[in-house]
Amino acid sequence: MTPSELIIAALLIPVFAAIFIPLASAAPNLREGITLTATVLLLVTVLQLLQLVLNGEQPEWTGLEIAPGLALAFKIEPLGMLFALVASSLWIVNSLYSIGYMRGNNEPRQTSFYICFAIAIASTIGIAFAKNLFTLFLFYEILTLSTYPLVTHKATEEAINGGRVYLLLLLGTSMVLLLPAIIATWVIGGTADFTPGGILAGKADGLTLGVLLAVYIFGIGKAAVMPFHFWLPAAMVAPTPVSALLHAVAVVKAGVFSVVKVVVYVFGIETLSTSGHAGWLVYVAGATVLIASIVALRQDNLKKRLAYSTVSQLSYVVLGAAILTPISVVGATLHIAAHAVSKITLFFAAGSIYTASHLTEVSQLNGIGRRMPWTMGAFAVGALSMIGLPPTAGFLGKWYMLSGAASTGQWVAVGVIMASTVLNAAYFLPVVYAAFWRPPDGEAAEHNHGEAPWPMVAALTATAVATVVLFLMPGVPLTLANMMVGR
Amino acid sequence: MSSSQLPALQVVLPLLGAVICAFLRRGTLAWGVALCVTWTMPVIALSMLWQVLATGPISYAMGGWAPPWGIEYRVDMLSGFVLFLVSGVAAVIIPFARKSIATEIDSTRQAWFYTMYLLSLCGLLGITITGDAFNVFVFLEISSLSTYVMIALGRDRRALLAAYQYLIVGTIGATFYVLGVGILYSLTGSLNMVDISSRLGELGFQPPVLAAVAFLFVGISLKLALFPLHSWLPGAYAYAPSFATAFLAASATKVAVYLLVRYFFSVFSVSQIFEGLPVSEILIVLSVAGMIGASLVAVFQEDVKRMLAYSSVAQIGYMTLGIGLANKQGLTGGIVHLFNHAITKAALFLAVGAIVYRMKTCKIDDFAGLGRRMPLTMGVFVLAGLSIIGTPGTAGFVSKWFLAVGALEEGWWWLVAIVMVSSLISVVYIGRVIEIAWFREAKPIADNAREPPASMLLPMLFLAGCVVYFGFATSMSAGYASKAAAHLLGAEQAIEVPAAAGTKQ
Amino acid sequence: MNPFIHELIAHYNQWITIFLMVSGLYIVIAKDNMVKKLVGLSLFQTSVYLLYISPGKILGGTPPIMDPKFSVYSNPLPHVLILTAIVVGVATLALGLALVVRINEAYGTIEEDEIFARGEEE
Amino acid sequence: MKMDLILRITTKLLIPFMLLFALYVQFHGDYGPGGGFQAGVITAAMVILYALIFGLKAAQRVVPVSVVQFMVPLGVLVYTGVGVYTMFKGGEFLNYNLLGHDRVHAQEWGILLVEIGVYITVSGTMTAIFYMFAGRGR
Repeated sequence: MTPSELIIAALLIPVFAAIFIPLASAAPNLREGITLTATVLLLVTVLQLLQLVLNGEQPEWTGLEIAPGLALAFKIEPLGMLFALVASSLWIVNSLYSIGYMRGNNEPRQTSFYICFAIAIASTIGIAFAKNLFTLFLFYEILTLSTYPLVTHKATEEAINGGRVYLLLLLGTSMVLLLPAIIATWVIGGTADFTPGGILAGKADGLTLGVLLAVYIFGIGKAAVMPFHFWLPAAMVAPTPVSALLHAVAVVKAGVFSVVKVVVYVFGIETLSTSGHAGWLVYVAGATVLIASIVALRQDNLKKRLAYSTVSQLSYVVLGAAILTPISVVGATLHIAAHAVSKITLFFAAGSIYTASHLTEVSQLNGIGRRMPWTMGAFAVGALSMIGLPPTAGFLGKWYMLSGAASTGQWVAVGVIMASTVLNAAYFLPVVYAAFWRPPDGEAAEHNHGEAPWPMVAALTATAVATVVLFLMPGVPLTLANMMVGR
Repeated sequence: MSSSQLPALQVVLPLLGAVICAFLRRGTLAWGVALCVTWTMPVIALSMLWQVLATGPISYAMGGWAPPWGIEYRVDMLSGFVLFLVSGVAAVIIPFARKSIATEIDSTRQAWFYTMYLLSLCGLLGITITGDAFNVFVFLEISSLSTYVMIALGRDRRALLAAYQYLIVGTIGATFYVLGVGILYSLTGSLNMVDISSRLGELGFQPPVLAAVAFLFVGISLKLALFPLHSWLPGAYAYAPSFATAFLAASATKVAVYLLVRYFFSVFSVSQIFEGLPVSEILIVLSVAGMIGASLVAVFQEDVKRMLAYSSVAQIGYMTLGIGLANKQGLTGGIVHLFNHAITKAALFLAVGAIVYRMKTCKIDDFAGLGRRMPLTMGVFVLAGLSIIGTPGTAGFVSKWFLAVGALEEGWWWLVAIVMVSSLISVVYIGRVIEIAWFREAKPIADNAREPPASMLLPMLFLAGCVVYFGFATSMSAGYASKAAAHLLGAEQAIEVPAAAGTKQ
Repeated sequence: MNPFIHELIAHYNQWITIFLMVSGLYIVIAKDNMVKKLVGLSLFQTSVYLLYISPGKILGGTPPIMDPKFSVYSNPLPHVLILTAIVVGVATLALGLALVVRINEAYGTIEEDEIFARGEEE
Repeated sequence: MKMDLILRITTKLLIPFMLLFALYVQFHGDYGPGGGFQAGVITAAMVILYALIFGLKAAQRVVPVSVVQFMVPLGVLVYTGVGVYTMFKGGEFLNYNLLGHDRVHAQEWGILLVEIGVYITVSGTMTAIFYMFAGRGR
């Protein structure tokens, strides 16, 4: 297949899956078979594209034109490639896990669940491969809309309210802030195509750049920079595979990916660092990192604690971009991949605990590690990665960010990263400790459950292994990240 | 008859069809006539549009009396576009009418309804095609009178009240329009729009022109339901038969918007309207008030038709905003929104019509559980709703894009923010329906709800397809609209360059 | 004579027009009775007929039938236009009255305020 | 009812003249003031007068509702028919010049035909409006 056909294939495989899944709604095995086939096909396609990108090519495909110079167009650059790679490989694992979870909990409306999931993946690929701001925005909105039914999947009052917050906040920020920012970029820069070095480089004065940057950062609500973070905890009412998808693969990563992409290709690192009006971003991101970590400390609900941890980890990526040195941007990029695999492990573990024992609170987990050693082992690996300790992937991103900040003397950023590491340890390690070394409570001890269904355990083990492997062999992500900043 | 007769046929055929329907007693037969006539309309409109693109404006002298003395039918870029829009939407939705009308109107009155529908179509196409200012009034009244009857045919007794109120307001509007035309006539001695325009150019600015502009502006604004003058619209849309609502929402206000554009840009000139007078400011303020105010009111409606009616008032604000911006991008946005909103609202009202067909109600609370009982119908509703919101990938986004670019070109970033806030409010009211339709338990009233028959489903699906298609393939909608906008603005600037220099600042 | 007063008297036809127009509109807005509203509406329309017709008469002109004996003719076009407008007005009035009759049957009253007061209870 | 005697006799005397006057106005419309609209209204007034004096039922025996309902579109059909005929002859809609051999006669024919259409519609509509209002329960 030619490169452009590969791009189309990568977009259409999940779409076709979404079309065929309802046809097979009467036969669950066939339905899940379609999902899994699609995941494998997608990964193969993405890997072929990866081959091309690593060879230095940038495959392109241009579709219909909306306005003169504004088209539905795709172009794969290294950052997008990395994001697509992460998303497509984790989709396989997540699908496997979903099958176990949905069957294990006898969830209703499984067909529409898989349909929306496939559409969400298609739009994630669309975001990753977008050539211009319009295409990015299009798939960004489709992602919001296709995940809304997933958040409200349980159709309880709480789920509907959570969905409402989710939809209004994400659509609201994107419409009121992001879209005007895109239009302003188009009017000022004359193009919406991502340009190495920045669309706005040399076209606007410092203050305009600073204001526009703010509109972008807060407009990309998916990046969950405070104060627009509270959709994330609200969305925790969703089934766990959805939380895993939202918090590790698709939605939040689409947010930070867009932030990095905007900083690198719309403003340009060089332009922003000399503009003199971008320094505030370090403080906003740093504040988000610290506040979210402190809030996470106080959460007893395991998924809520993970959600706030995500808010804080996402702002690492924003912080990495805000430090505005090539090496810190590399760190931010690596952290996208690292956080994806480790956070998905953590959510998988949470879901697996829920499926096996129906426990949701941290305080109930005493001694559970003995009954679910695989699950809690994976959880421990994920937690280490969140804290940023070797030998896990989380260490890499932090290391690059730290060196970027230190090399330019941004001691605030250095301090934030240090402090948050301590906080991360403070809210993750007690969970691990309690699970393995505390004796089970009287009530929980009577529950004689073992591990969750095997697809779930297999999935979370795989991601835990990946977390370690990524630390040992960061070749591909590192190459891609370096290619992006041109090192 | 050769192809040169097309402009007359565009108006005469619906009139003839209406006469035939009036002789008929059976609703189905009348529907057949209406179907034949309506399906010829877009063919005629399209072939004229083609001719306009190839050889320039078409002029047709009624009765053989040469313009400017006789009545001239004139098809140019803009009127060709609107003709195609109105006739095209009518052609798409007419198959829906048979079953819907059969359940909503007594069998003795169905043929009467189709008579009125065809008369209304005749009037609307007539307003668009004629180049004679007084002839516009006649067609305006033909379409309005038949519309009042269509609304009054609704089942609910409040339909009568709505029709009466529309009659009062509509007549005042039409009379204001005639007043304006009368003043123009006594100033220039001509009723032909092209002729008036050139004579006004020679006259220069005189105080009576101001009066004419004011009367025409208010009169047409009443017809297009510009924000504070919109009071007739919600009742009329809510209680008219579903098919009539879909037809009116897609055509009547759009034709009025066309008329406003025609007067501001063709009869008067940009310099007279937008530089000499504060029309631009008034239009923008009213549009913005409508976009925000009517959207907020829509949020609190209990009846879906009424909610969509208020949403229409808000959406009309987008169109008038485009006119008020009066630069190329903005005007393109206004004109393309004319097109996009017509197909979007038609799809929405058809979906609601299908639900009324099955459920006999359109209260929001009764929508509970319909998402699973009527997935295709509600799917159309969601898709068209997204276009109202202006999500990328739907037609509504395209028009919003052009409007925002137009506003930014003037440096009015706050206007962009208001446009976006207004679409955010539409998320609330569209989302409310969707949430209830999917996540609430169905009521007993919905026990028999299932997908409507194919004759109702296909038009809806086709329109929904259009909503997505025109969200991506914009060369036809936006491309054409921008040509028309350039034509409207360009033609004026050629005339008024010296005058503009004096009035500016 | 004072030129201002002269102006006032010279345009007496327009004063009549304006008077009729304003009183018609006033009735439409101020009255609750639906038939009275229609009367006001007709009055309002009539004022426009006057606006068209009065400038059509040219002093000393004759009916516009070609004859070698005359050279000044009144303008026939306003009459044609207003004939059309009158027809339209009659049609509107008829339709409006028909609606009022049906409203009376449906609600038992033709007072708008009474109907709206009842509408709130529904 | 006895009081009606004078009215009845007068009405009976008046009606033929009203019809005659309507026809005069109709056909004189080509040369002087008058035409289909006025004639139609006079004819309708005749029917209405008859109905007022002799009762609605009697009037509807003479001019049945179905006839009235038929007349309304018939007149419009005559009008559009003339227009369409001229289009078939190759001219514009309602170009009377094509209706006869020389232009003067052609114009006269055109006006006459259209006026007849107007007469039918207007008399029909006016009567229909009266029937509609008069037929309603009190």
